[in-house]
Amino acid sequence: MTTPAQPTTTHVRPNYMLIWLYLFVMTIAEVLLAFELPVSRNLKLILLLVMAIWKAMLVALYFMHLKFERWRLRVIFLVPLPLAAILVTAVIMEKVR
Amino acid sequence: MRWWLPDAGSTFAGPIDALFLAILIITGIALVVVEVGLVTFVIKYRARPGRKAFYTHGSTRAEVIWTAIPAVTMVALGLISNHYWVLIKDKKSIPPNAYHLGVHAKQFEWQVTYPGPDEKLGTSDDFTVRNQLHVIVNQPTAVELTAEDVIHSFFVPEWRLKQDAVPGMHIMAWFQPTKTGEYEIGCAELCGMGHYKMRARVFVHTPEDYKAWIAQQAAGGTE
Amino acid sequence: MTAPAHHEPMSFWRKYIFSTDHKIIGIQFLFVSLFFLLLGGLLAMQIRWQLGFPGKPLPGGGILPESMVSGGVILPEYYIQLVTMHGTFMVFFAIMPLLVGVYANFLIPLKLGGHDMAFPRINMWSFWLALLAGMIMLSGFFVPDGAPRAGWTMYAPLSARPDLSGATISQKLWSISIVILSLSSVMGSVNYITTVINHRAPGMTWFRMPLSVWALFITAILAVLALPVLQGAAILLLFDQTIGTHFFDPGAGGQALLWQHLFWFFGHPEVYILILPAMGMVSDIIANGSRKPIFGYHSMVFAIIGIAFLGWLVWGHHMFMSGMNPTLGSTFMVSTLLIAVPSAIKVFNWMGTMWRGNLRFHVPMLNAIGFVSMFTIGGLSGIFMAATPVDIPLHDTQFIVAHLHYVLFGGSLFALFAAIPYWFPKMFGRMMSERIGKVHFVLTFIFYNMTFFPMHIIGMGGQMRRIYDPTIYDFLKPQQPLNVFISYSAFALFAVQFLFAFNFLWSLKFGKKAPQNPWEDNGLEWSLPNPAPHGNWAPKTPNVYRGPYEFSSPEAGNKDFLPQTLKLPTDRDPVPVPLPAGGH
Amino acid sequence: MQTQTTDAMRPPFPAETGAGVYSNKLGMWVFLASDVMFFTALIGSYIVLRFGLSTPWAQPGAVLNVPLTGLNTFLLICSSVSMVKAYAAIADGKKHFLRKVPGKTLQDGGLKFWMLITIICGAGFVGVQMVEYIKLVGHGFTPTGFREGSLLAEHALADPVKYGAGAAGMYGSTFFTMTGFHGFHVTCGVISMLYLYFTKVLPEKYSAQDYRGIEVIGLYWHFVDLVWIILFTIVYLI
Repeated sequence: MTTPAQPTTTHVRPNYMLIWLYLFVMTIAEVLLAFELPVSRNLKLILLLVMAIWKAMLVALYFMHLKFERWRLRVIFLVPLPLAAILVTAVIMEKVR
Repeated sequence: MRWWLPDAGSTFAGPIDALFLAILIITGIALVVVEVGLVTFVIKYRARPGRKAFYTHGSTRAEVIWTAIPAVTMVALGLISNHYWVLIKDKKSIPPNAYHLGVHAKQFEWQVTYPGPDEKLGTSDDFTVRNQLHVIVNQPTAVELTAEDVIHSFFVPEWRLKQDAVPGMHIMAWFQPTKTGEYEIGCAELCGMGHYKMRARVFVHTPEDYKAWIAQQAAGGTE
Repeated sequence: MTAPAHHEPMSFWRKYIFSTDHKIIGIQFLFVSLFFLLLGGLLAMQIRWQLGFPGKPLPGGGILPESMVSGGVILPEYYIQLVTMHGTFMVFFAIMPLLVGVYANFLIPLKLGGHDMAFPRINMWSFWLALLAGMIMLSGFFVPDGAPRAGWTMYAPLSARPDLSGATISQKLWSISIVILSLSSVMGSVNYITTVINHRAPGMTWFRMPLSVWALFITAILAVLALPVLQGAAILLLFDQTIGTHFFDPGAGGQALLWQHLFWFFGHPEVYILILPAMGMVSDIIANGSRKPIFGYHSMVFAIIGIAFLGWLVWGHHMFMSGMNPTLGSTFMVSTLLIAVPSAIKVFNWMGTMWRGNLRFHVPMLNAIGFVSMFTIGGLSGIFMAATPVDIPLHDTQFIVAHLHYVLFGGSLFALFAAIPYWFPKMFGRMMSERIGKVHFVLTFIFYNMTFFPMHIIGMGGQMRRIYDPTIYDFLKPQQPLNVFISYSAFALFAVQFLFAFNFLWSLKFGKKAPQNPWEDNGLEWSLPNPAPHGNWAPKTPNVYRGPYEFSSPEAGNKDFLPQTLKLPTDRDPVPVPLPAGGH
Repeated sequence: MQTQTTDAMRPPFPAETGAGVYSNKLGMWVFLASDVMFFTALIGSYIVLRFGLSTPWAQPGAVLNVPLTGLNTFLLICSSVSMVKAYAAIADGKKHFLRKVPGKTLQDGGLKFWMLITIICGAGFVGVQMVEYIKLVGHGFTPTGFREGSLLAEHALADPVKYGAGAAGMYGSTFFTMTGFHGFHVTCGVISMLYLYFTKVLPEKYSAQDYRGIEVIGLYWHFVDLVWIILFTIVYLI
């Protein structure tokens, strides 16, 4: 392979420990929400899903550096998501007739 | 030898056969255009000494034309098809006066449950007959398809009727026979070793004959 | 290892068996998948014997064990093994590796000016895993209960319950084999995608890539996203079969239709995996044979992308009769009908390419024309089944068998009969016989149509797919003579293929030595000697000055082709862009 | 000019910038996209199957040991952050294990340190998951449902709603398949990282100029973490 050029850090490195703290706190919040807080089941479901997606986004954006990548790379990871959504929605639609 | 769809035996056959014919004509035209074009080009533009091909990268106008024509045709075809599709397969399309039967498929037989003289399913005078489907001519009939073990498919070619019976599901299918006589049910979904012999007879009766048959079964043949 | 040819000679094992050279891997795939193609054909002959002459002893059937034939007559349980394994072998181990395994491997680096794949070692593993999967699948015939018996689509719960299908071991082998094959395909496809994106010669921009590479690239994207779904489904099925989970068991809350959804969500993209590379290669060959630039290159590219995209939205049309929500059925019908549009664009653009060309009828060109005319029939017969009401009598009958064979045999296989002789010189340095090739084409074309066209008619008559004996049905009896006719044609079709096999094997050793550019093509691969050396252009890289279809260009002077690597006085050298390194 | 390299074994591939990243990273991203589809098949089936059931699903925490898994989640999040710290360390050229920094109480961790933490946390995750499986199977929770005569089966008889007795088979099937394949991914990651640790990290093959291996395995590792975040919520908490 070619002698690699100097990696050019074009972005300020995020504070990884802070992200870790977010993830940690949100996990605890999730467990509390699921078991301790008196919220209705549907609200709980939505909140939990939102938090899970939020955490997943944090990992993808900061740990996997998607925030700092170009769109042409982000697209690779985004392509399967609508397909997954199509599959699940269609199969569920099948059930609710 | 038969070269066409089987004889029509239900009200579905009319529109389905007409649609089949329409698609055959559309696709036939397309096929002739393509094949005649290919043969013409093969003869007309074969390589000969001194000839040179015409250098072009394409023509937008031509491409727009042959994109638009299939697109319009397909959308139109989709709209027409959808009307009959809903008519045949949608639960809501089952006529309110439909006569209800239960068909239970298992390896490798069809069990038909009849409502008995009271004409209601789920009562004590129901009885079940193996591999015989008796229905009344010109009477909308709805069958509730269930399966015991694997997926089977209820197929009566003359009625243009096919519907899978899936274990764990209760699927309604309806039809209205237009001709008396004897037909066959075949299983159209591979269901195991005996798939090929999963065959049942269909008898389309006049209302009087059917009543007589029901009475006879209810009297003697009840299981 | 992409050592240039002048380096120390490698042992036979490193060079030809555990090779990491993309060309050798392509050739390995070629031999293995041709073997499976032959095997699948043999199974098909037995199916045709049974359908044409039910109850008559199979000629040569005496060598089969008693569990398969009784007194020479094929048993029903063996018959469904035949249909299952014919489908499985042909789809997963013959056509798919022939198109993707062979030609994606062989053509992508050669046509883009790369020295090898991005990940040569993963490439080697991809081949060996595919072979392993094939061997596991094949071993199904030799286990006590015989081969899998639930059709190549493996509809649950039949496939999940050995007590219902009658095959205990081989059903599990099927699942295991498919899991391994999916892994192999994903590894291969990751490789193809990376190679196409990153390993192009200077000047080989996206819209200078040949359509074959475009098609293979899009195919790889489909494979990378579709195969894992099949893999997941096969794992669920395997668990149902072995450790007693209940995914497809309606008795315990499972869903029988879930398998169909997962399978066809993979399966429909798979259909395009099986046809897109064929379309791409045929485009290259038709442009070459017509000595004309491909008509509407950009719309050809977008048609490929359009087909691939729509391919994700149509899987439900395989399930129209499964009791699905009719509204969902309408949606799937519309998206399915729309696929006719990009397909029509492709067919008309091929014709546009031939229009006012200067047609050379070499064997690849003949087969490519055969592809266009046969694929058209396959595509048009698909419209009957896409229109849901018409699908009702036709679903799961011989009509669908006819349709899929028009696409897979008339389509993919004709494309392969074009592609194999076309790139044969690049692979082996020799030409295949033109004379045998032409005879083979004509006879195949005739017998092929005699075999598969009448299937439409018996399908209209209602003959169900995969039934062992059509003559027991009253409504099928009248058309039995046609079944006999089909069987005779099929035997002839099979026999004709030995011409091809002979031509292929004979030419390996005794074919005419190939000139460097036998087809006078523009592609990068023809700037290399035949066969292409190990490492391709290494250590140099070719410069690309134009697109691949500049035939009969006024700039070409007295010749009618203009190689992509030829620098005209007006051309400027492309600026090579180094690969990014390090972290970002 | 990049073409005039002295490395004769591996000639360069000058090309138009595709994704603008080197091939290993691009390949890993493509593979991850494919893995998304794999988990789609598993998670999608779970959603569909659960949605289609008429009997109630077990309540969260009734069958599964959530505190233990909470610990596991913590381990995986830690390993993810240590992975990214390892990446940051080598990008700065820190190949060492630990180093004193003047004026700070905490020592400065290098690639060797953070990779080791990642491996330990990852292996810890696998270990805890094995303990969890053994305990669950001991209680009577198996891929086929609640084992006859087990403690769990008795509980389920007493309180079929809380324990989702009617859906037990589906619960076992989906739970073990999804978490099992996630665990399999973690195991593969740990093995690959161990391999890299001994062949590349300890011999100090990575530098601030070339740390592609660390970045690529890191992507995989974060993805596995990401999948777990989703799985933890939908399997254990909902």
